[in-house]
Amino acid sequence: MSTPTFTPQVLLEVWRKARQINLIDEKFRGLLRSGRLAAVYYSPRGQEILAAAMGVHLQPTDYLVTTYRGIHDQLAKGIPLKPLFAEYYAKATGACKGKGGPMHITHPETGVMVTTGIVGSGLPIANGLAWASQLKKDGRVTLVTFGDGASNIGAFHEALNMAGLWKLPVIFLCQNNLYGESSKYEKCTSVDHIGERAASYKMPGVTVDGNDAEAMWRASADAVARARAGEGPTLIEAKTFRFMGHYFGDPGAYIPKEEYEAHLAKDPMPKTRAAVLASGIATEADLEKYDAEVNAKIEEALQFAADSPFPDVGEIDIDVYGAAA
Amino acid sequence: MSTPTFTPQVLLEVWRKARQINLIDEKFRGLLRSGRLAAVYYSPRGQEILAAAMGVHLQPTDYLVTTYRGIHDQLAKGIPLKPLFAEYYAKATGACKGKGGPMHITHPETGVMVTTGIVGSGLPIANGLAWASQLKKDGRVTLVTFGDGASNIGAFHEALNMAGLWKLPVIFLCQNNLYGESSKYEKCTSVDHIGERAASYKMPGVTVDGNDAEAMWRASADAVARARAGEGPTLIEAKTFRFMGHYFGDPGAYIPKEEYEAHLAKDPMPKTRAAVLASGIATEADLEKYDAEVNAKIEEALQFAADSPFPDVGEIDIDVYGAAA
Amino acid sequence: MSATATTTEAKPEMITFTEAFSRALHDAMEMDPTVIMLGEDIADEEGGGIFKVTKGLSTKFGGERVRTTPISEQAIVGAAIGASLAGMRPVAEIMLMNFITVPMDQIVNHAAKLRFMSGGQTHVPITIRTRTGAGAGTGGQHSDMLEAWFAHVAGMKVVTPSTPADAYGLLLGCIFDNDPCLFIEDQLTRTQTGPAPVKGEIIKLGKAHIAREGTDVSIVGYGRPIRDAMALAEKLTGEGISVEVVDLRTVSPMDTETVIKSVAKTGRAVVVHEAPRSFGCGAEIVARIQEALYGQLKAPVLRVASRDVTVPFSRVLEAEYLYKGADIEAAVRRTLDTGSRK
Amino acid sequence: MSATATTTEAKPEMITFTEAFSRALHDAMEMDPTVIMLGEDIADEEGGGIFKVTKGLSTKFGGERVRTTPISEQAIVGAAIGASLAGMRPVAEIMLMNFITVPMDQIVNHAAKLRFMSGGQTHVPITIRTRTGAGAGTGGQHSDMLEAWFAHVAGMKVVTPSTPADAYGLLLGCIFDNDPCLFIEDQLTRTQTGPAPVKGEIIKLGKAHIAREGTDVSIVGYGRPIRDAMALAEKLTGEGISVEVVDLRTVSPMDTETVIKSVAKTGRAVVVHEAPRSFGCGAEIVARIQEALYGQLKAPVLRVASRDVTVPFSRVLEAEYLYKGADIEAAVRRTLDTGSRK
Ligand SMILES: Cc1ncc(C[n+]2csc(CCOP(=O)(O)OP(=O)(O)O)c2C)c(N)n1
Ligand SMILES: Cc1ncc(C[n+]2csc(CCOP(=O)(O)OP(=O)(O)O)c2C)c(N)n1
Ligand SMILES: [Mg+2]
Ligand SMILES: [Mg+2]
Repeated sequence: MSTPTFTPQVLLEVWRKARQINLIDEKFRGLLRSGRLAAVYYSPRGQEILAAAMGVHLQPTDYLVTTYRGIHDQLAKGIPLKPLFAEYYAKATGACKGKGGPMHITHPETGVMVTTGIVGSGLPIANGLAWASQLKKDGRVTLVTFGDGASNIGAFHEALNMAGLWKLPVIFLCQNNLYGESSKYEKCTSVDHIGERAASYKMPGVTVDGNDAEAMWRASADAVARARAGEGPTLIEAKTFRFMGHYFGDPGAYIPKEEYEAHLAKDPMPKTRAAVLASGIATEADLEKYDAEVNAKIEEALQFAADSPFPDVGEIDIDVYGAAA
Repeated sequence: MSTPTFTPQVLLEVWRKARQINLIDEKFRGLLRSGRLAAVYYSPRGQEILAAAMGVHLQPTDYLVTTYRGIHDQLAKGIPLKPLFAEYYAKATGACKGKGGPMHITHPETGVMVTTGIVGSGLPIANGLAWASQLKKDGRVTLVTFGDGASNIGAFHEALNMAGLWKLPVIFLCQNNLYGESSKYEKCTSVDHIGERAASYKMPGVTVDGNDAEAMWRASADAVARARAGEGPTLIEAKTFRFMGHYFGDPGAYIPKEEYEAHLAKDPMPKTRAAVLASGIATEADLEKYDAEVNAKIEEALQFAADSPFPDVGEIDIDVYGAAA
Repeated sequence: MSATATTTEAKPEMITFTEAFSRALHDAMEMDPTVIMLGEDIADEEGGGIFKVTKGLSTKFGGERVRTTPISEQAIVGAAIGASLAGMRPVAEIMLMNFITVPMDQIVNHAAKLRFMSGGQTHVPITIRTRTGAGAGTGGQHSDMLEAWFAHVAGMKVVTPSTPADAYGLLLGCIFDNDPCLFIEDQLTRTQTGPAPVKGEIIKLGKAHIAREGTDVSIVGYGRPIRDAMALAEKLTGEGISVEVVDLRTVSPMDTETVIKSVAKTGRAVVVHEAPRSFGCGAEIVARIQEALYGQLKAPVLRVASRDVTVPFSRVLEAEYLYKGADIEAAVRRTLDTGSRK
Repeated sequence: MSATATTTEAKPEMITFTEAFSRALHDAMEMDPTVIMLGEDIADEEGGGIFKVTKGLSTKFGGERVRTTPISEQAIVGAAIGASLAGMRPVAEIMLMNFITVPMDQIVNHAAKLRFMSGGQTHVPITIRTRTGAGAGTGGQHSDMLEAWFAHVAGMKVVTPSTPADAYGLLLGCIFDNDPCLFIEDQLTRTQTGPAPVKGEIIKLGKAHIAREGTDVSIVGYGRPIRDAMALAEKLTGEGISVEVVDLRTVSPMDTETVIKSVAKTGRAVVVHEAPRSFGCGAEIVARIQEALYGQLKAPVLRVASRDVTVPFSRVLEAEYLYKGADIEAAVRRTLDTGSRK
């Protein structure tokens, strides 16, 4: 692999993607707290940078398969805010007309193909998208994201084995946030680094600090280049941390205080913001201006979602089956 | 691990177990060919030595979980011939009263707990047997055997991960006969040696020549000792070859002639027989006498099976549910 | 454990479903050292389970007997099966019913069949606790009622309670039964209360329960809809309509005798469940009734169930998806009308 | 491919089920480059599949379009789903139906639901071919008919043929249908023959087929038992009994209209399938008939099915397990007797 340069411009791009995720996540949590939004919600707080650092390498035509905890991946992939928010609001204007909801966001125009609520199930499906690309030679890359807990389910194993054999253009991105619901990594996963599991599938496997924008960006660049070049899949384990409990409302009492605080000290958001400023590519004022722009777009999209109608009751019978071909 | 000595006496013991399997397998194939036996049959031809070299380390109280291709494992574990043969003959005197058949042989008295026809499914069940032993501290070891193809199914992964975490007294014995039905190892399995997959589960993994009685006996000794000592599971990959096609009647046309012949040259049965004679522990005459003894027992058991009645039609409603506790 | 109501001498103690499940597990572990548990997040280190049903158990009975597992449903059910073959009575938790799609092979090809296939040499006394139900806005992959699949599998028992007391007694019934049981906990009613059960009182499986006697029409079902049926029966008394409510408790094997006896008496039946209508358990109940009582029925046996679609996220649509108490009422009235027209 | 009978001008070409499946796959691949296949041992290097249905396809259409997979049913169905989302029409083979317990999550939580959950933005035009059936002495884990599970899942289509021509037309129907289809091939009749289909003639899904017209009683079912029903109908003609045979072809979604029309005409129905009786598809057919035709039936709707037990190994017991042609005859006669007694 050639080693591309992680320029300040790239750093800024990563920051901007991550910051958009971060502001939306904060907004959503506020809405949920105040009861103005009532939806299942799995905060990606802590995992913004890794998603953004991967996202900047992807084309809109590339495919994404993600999970219930996937809003950061979807945003990094470029999903527009209005249909996304309206789906959280269960509205007819939502990406899925309010029928799928937060756990099942789909937006093919930006390559968001599947969001699953079943742990590990995205991986076999990602193989299929990648297989189609391989057959069509369309040069697309499929990214599938999942948690550390998911690396222990059978579907993970079957998918990686098949991808390794078929040299599919797919990237398996394991976001190791050290917890699966309330269970600690070590209690559930019998390997020090999930990246090592790639060896079982003759596949390159890397373990990176997902909180380090540059490291994550490099690992992603390599994996995307490899897939794009037809050289096959990569397993990336991005080490990170989940700051907001499993679901919105989970107080996370099972996480020892010292552990939590040690991770807080490594929070990638302030760290990356500082790096952007240090690089000289943007000033405090620039970043604040960006925040304001994003916040304005968020408000606009929220307004859109709030103003939109609920789906018509008749929708219940639609999309169960299609018309015969 | 202490290194036990592979004495000529041990070699002979392995040979005798293996030879019993071999003679029964030959007999069964003859009966099937002549139509005197009509049953699904998966010959273990080629895999006798590895089963025997493991079997000599096990106690009757230890547990075995095996597959449709499991007659060698069952015999190595010590299952008596009469109920085994009668089950193949679908008779009321069969181990399972004729209700399970060759793919579902069970004989708890000799520790044959489950024989499954579903690829990979035995591994999670083996964990449970081992978990019970761990809880009861009864010192039993659970052996689960499966094929190379089975190492690609999700249940394999889930089971090894759990066993690694819980340090269960279980031995995962993968009998790599280089084919799964008509599919070549390399086409289905994305790793050079399945033994390497143990690294994904913080578990010792070894790859041995399953046709080499001593190597197989040593690997088994280590694994059994480790399990018995409460030190956890082992993955053993025993490299071998399947000489008789997938099922009885499969001509195996997909195996290239040269490949087949290369393996025939390494057939463990003649090799081990020669080693026994070379060791001086037994003479030609001794071995022939043993064969005659085994053959007599086989004939006796076959007669028993042939003479036994078919199950009563009323059996259909029995063993569906038990009496309430 | 925290939801226990304070009791006075006069009023019976009221407990929630959650408390009932917890007590049953606790008492079973106390009664029998072979009762062990496994599932995701179930130990106290992980907060005692996402629904807190197992809270306190690992602390009291030890982490060896109450084990948090990896997210590996095949390994969970497999381990339960294996341990049961070695004499234990494992209770496995599959967090939500949609995740039971993962260990189907273990359940159907193994747990349900090993007794038969071994000719009775082994058996699989496991309980699989799972939870489900639409109405909580969790969408297509977290709400399914799939009991009909398991009812169709010989060797399995399928059980679901409609009151906290039944929850307690039936869960004990499953744990001490010698066959593999699927015990379904309803997600929506988990905080609803009912009179507390008598400690240690096991409800044996396989018997339906006449939850309320009546003479005009039988409502036959199980689980949550039985609660709607009871409310409806109460309401219709005012109009002089006498409704009998038959709670199957054990969905399968079904207690056909009790069902038929009830419908033979009333001459009319409405069958209800939350699962989608088509190919659901209701069809079997209907088929058995008409086979046994052809010519004696005063009306066709009607079914009330949810719609044959994926459970939608939006509450507007989710409500439309779900069977409703009003549907049961309408069916009962239609049944009674048919009868009087004849 | 080898079983094709020699044809003369006069006689219609007769082909086996196996040949019909093969031809359908071949012609679909020829008709549409997006048709691709995957499954265990299916390519020619592996002998073209354990049942030889895919023989020749990888050689003709290339190993890229016809791929042998590892033994990984979750990965197989998942790959089919993913490829279908990207515009392909994958045909996945699950060697035997009992192995479909492994990829249930992919089928039920994903294939069946993605169209609905995405609000129609995506859909999953996959075909899952599988094979099963008792009677071959393969025992408890290789013989199950599980179609009722899938019929109960909204979004799925379940299809099974009763003649080679239907096998061809319906398999094409599945492949070119825009929803996930489960196509069930019967293990026992695979070498039986019937008139060859017209090349390229697709049978659209969702319509039942009146396989034989009659006036006294309707036999309703699908798959292998339809062949028994046809033989029985022929036999009973001699006694002046006129049997109508309704072959659902698409088990679900069911063509209720055609079924009801038939039974409305004959007034009597016998429902038949190979799967165990309880909670099987037959119950749904019965429930719909009695809902629609209460008061018009001349007899109760009877069901013929296999026993509610694990499929036994011993032939003596396996025969006892299986529904029998004689059972259908007995049910038909009982139904007719009831009618005449009234
Ligand atoms: C098959 C399955 N089992 C269990 C669950 C319940 N569940 C939802 S999220 C989750 C934890 C997943 O942990 P991880 O993979 O680390 O992802 P994270 O939530 O940390 O992003 C569990 C157990 C599920 N959705 N699917
Ligand atoms: C889940 C599942 N998928 C497919 C099959 C069909 N099948 C039976 S044996 C077999 C090959 C197994 O190969 P391997 O694991 O190498 O064992 P071997 O037969 O070589 O001993 C297959 C695919 C099955 N029984 N179960
Ligand atoms: Mg995690
Ligand atoms: Mg093999």
